[in-house]
Amino acid sequence: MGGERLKIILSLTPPLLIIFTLFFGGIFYGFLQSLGYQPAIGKYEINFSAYYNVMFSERYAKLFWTGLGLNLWVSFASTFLAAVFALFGALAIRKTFFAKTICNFIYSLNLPMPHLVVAVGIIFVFSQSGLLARFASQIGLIGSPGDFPVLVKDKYGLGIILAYIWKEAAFFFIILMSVLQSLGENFEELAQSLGANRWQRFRYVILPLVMPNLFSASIIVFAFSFGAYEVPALLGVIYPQMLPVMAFEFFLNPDLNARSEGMALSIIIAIIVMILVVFYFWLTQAKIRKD
Amino acid sequence: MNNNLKKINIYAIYLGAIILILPLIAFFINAFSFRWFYPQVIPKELSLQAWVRLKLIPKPGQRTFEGFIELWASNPAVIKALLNSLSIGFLVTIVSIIIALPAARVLGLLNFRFKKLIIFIMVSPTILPPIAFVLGLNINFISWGFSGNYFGVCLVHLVPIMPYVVLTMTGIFANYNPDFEHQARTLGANKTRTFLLITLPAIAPGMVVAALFAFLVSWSQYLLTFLIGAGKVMTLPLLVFSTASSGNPALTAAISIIFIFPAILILFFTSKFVSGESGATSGFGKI
Amino acid sequence: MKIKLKFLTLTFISLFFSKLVFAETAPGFNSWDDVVKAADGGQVNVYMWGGSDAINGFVDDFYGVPLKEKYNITLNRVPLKGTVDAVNQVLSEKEAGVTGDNGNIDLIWINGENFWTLKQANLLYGPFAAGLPNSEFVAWDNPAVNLDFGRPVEGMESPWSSAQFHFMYDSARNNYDDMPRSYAELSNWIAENPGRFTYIRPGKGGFVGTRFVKQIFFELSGGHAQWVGPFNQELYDKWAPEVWKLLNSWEKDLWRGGETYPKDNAEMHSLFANGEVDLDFTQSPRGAGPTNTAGTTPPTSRAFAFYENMIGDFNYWAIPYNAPNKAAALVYANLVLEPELQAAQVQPANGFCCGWGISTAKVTDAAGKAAIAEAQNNLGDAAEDQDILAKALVSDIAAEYQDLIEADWEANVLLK
Amino acid sequence: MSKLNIKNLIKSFPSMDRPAVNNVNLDIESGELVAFLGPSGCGKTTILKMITGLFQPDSGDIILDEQSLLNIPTEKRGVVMVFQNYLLFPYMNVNENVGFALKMKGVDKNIIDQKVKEMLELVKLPDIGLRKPKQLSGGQQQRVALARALISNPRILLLDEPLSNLDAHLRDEMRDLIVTIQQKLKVTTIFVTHDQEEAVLLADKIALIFDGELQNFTSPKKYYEKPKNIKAAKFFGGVNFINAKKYNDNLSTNIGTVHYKGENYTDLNEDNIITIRPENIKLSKNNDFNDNSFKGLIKSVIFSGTHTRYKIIVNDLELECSLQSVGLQDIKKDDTIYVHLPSDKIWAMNE
Repeated sequence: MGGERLKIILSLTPPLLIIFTLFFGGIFYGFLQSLGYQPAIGKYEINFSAYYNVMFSERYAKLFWTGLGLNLWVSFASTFLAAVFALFGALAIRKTFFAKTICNFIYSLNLPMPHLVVAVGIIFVFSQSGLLARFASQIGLIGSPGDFPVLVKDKYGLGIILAYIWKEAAFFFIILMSVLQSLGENFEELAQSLGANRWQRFRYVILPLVMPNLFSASIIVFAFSFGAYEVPALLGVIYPQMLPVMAFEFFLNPDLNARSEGMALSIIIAIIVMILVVFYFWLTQAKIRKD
Repeated sequence: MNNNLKKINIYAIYLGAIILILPLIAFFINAFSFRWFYPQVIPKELSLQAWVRLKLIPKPGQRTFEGFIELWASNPAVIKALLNSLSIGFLVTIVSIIIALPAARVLGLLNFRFKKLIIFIMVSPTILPPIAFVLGLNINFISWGFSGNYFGVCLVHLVPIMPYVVLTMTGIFANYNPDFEHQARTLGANKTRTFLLITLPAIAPGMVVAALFAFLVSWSQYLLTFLIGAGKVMTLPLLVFSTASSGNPALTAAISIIFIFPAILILFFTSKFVSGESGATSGFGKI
Repeated sequence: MKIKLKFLTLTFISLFFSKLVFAETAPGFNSWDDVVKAADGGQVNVYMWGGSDAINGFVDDFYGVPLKEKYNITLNRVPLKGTVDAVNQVLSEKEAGVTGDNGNIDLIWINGENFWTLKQANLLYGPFAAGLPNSEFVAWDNPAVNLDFGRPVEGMESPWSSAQFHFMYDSARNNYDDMPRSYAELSNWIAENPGRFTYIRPGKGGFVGTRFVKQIFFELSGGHAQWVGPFNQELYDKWAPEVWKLLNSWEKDLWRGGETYPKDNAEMHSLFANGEVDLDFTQSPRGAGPTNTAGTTPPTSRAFAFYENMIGDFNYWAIPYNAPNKAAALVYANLVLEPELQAAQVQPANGFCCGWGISTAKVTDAAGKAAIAEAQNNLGDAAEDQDILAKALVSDIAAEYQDLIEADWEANVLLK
Repeated sequence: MSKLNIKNLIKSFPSMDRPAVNNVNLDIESGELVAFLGPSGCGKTTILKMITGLFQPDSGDIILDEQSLLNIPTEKRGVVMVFQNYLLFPYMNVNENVGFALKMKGVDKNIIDQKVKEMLELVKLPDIGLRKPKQLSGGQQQRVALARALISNPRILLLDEPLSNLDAHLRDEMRDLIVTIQQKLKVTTIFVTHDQEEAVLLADKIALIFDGELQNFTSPKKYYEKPKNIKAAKFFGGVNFINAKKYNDNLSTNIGTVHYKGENYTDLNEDNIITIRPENIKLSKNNDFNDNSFKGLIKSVIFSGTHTRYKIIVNDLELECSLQSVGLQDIKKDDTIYVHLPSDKIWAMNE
């Protein structure tokens, strides 16, 4: 056993070392700074005033809480909609038809597409003077760009949600396709022979089978969309602002004291994601147990 | 399924596909147009000015073979960024796979205490936002001298990549039979040859998927490169971001095309592994 | 006694200063030849706001090439979202204890608050500006040059160019004669053209927007003169509520009902170009020329200015204390002051949007003079009348106002 | 053509509370075909893997031709194992699979091709060299695996459950092939099985292993006729067990005194057990036997083709008897019958 235990430890050490020193180390150092511990500028005391400032001070409270609301809305909506879009896409495409390969490729196309580019693409297509608005104007639906609905750089984060759906649907799609392919159609045919109609086959056969994969993929997507910077930075408005953007702007403030706030905010984001993911786990596990 | 339903289904798929590639179309039109403003659906002026600006195509009159060579040899920023992005991507992909391989094997094949906890720890960078660790890491990197150089950027890229590589490869090893290696050993293959001839080909399809994920995560990394690279390590995402906020859609589109083209190319060559039966993608079902 | 002490101190300071200027070209270098020699074969990391591809292209083409050919220096231009990013980098390096030549940044395109932050924290290399050979073309006696947002420059930064806030309109959509010429007229214009105007959010990356708001202070308070000099909280407090009141009164007639504002001039250009709004801001003495050339605004775009209170300023290059290539940075800072290159930067066709950094009158050699004369003739029809601009020109004010206006605008207009 | 000695071999795994292999000693002669027989999990495959070097023993030694194998890496031992599920390398065709071992040795390609051809002929699959493993049936895969193992003239051939994955009709064929080849090449062979019938049919000697311990190592015939203990007897299909006591050079049981001729009488304990194989019991309606004959009642008659099985109650004791169906007396359920236990066929053993 000694040999085997040693082998396990030696094998796991390098990646764990990276995760611990760089990832958790970074979080820990950020946490220290968020408590106001900044030896470089002669601050050694430890307190939670940065947290208080970010969440409750007159200057930032409104930004923070509206930002949190936007964050929750954007992450939930984009995760859910991307999953639904991918599920229906995958179910439709998996049946053989002549352009299957091409469609399969197009549906996976956004997987390698960087978020930044997707965000730019969303601007090109959906902004008030974007491609769709121009089509609309061409067929006489709208006059000036202002008549086109505000889909990008809007208060409700619709542009951000669109970008995440665009991008993450491909991620869901690929995972779903591989699950569906490995399942084959036997279960469905069986269910059909037992008298299940289309809806029932979907609800009671396919959905439970793909659920575990859908759940874990959606955790990744949810957590990502909650903490990512690029897309809201390009597609967001200045108020309300998603929390990662707000945190980064704190950090970029030349006043070193504001860094504590930036760190505090990013730690708050991490804690919220953690709580939501644990809650989500608990919810899905409970559901799976019940089923 | 009756025929009408099938038709609707197929049309829905086509519609979805068109919506999905609409941004791509917009990129291409933008990149080759000049002053393409609302309400023009088709640009009035087609132009290569964005490409000239990026120094990828010489100015009119110099578009000879020598002109191209001379321009490209002058090391334009885009090419520099492209080479940086590619080389960082390949390097961290290879390094992450080498690091993750033994760990994934152990996690996939053996059962031991704390295994779930260890997997959870490995996966945590996909769950906790990068901004939470990179802001704190930044100061440390600066004092360690890792900031503003290639090495530091590669190192920090390993963090978001590691979970994907470990997970994907753990998935491969979960379906892997180590007796094949034993068989080769008893047939006279030494450890090295066993790895090269037996293990490697068996895990190769999954490794391609892991490599694809690793490369793409590195390829599209903005925040980490921006902070740790301190602007000195210029990669394509940084260029796209700054161009996107500089308000020239043609230029943004042209850089974006350069940015997405290699990624799509790589997907094209690896797609059969991604959606195939390798089970590598279903590794994500395991977290 | 008191006077004597003051005199002694002054003498001492001037002696100290002159010693630096005359004994050394710049700290660490005895002669310009030393500088050029030390810079040979190296690189220079130029950190600058990268939000205008026209400026980026100009720097690469007009500085990158001669740097390589004449001095064998490789230009590494690092585009920033805001100059503050570079300031932050220097602060982080200071915090991490990076000294000597071990930093990352050689040059920062800088002015105002950012310059003041670094200068106050002793994070700049220098004084070096007076030691540059081309410093002879700089009008150092002009307060607009030797004061930056009311703060003394003291040789810690060297000028590059100048800019002046004014507006753009599309002559295909509107007439020059119908354009507002003051904030009072603008208020009416907004009411008459609902949804057709917005301004850049005062804030990070949106200094043009801050400038737009500062000018309201000048107009409402009856003139710019009282704002010159050190920061005056009382004065600010007196006029700020009026300004927020005016801005809020516009809100319902702004683009998108004032629900959001463009973050920077690039976004503003895009709104303008696509016909979402009718007015745009420019900082270039050449008006709409640079953006028309770049194709980011319609070719029919033209410039106009209010008759008063249009802020103009100089911008500079500064070298951080820990710059890895100080010699190359000096060469670069000197190069941008070459009369021929200065003449290039003002011409709309070359894409750079800003004005002179030198005083053209100080150029005496024939080649320089010819280049300057040619540039003056090539201003193009997209620029506002230079006399109107010159008459409206006012200097920027103390850096403290900038932060205050940005924070208060957020609280009183955006989040209201 | 090698002799294998296993000495005091012990191997434990942390997941098991008893040693997987507990002090096993075995001497296998050159050219022998030996079966390791036992229920699954008894440690037989563990011994094989220690012989190959894939596991290291905790203690003990494995000696091949007077030389310890323990410090020799797997690939240099000359011990080749054929795994239960064949493990043909999926991305190599049959030729490449079979030639693998020679390629590892750096043998010239022409010679490899020649050898591969020979081996495939030996396993009677001459024309499938270019196929991929996926295109082969289970039986074909097994043969290819065998050819691949034999190509490098291994000193010891190890077969892990060689027949268990095959259909019944293929088994006979495969069994014959293994015996033929083994006899032809005279390679010392060990195979692992949980099926006593397979062991009996194939092996020269059987090592019976329970719970990591070697029970007995002897010829198949002896396992049937003279098992060492009741466990071994039961594993080889023994059903008739009668408690006995030593009594005047004979054995006393509760069905009466039994005459015993076994050579192990002196080794027997006071209390011991008699066993006899069902096919050695004789039945008669009239008491035709003069010796070891007991009266009983037929409880059931089961006809199963060539044989018919009877269950007989003798003095509360149930015995089972199997007779050839041809030329049987007419014996029915509930008939009274005389049961004869020939004294040269009964075997007594200690508990």
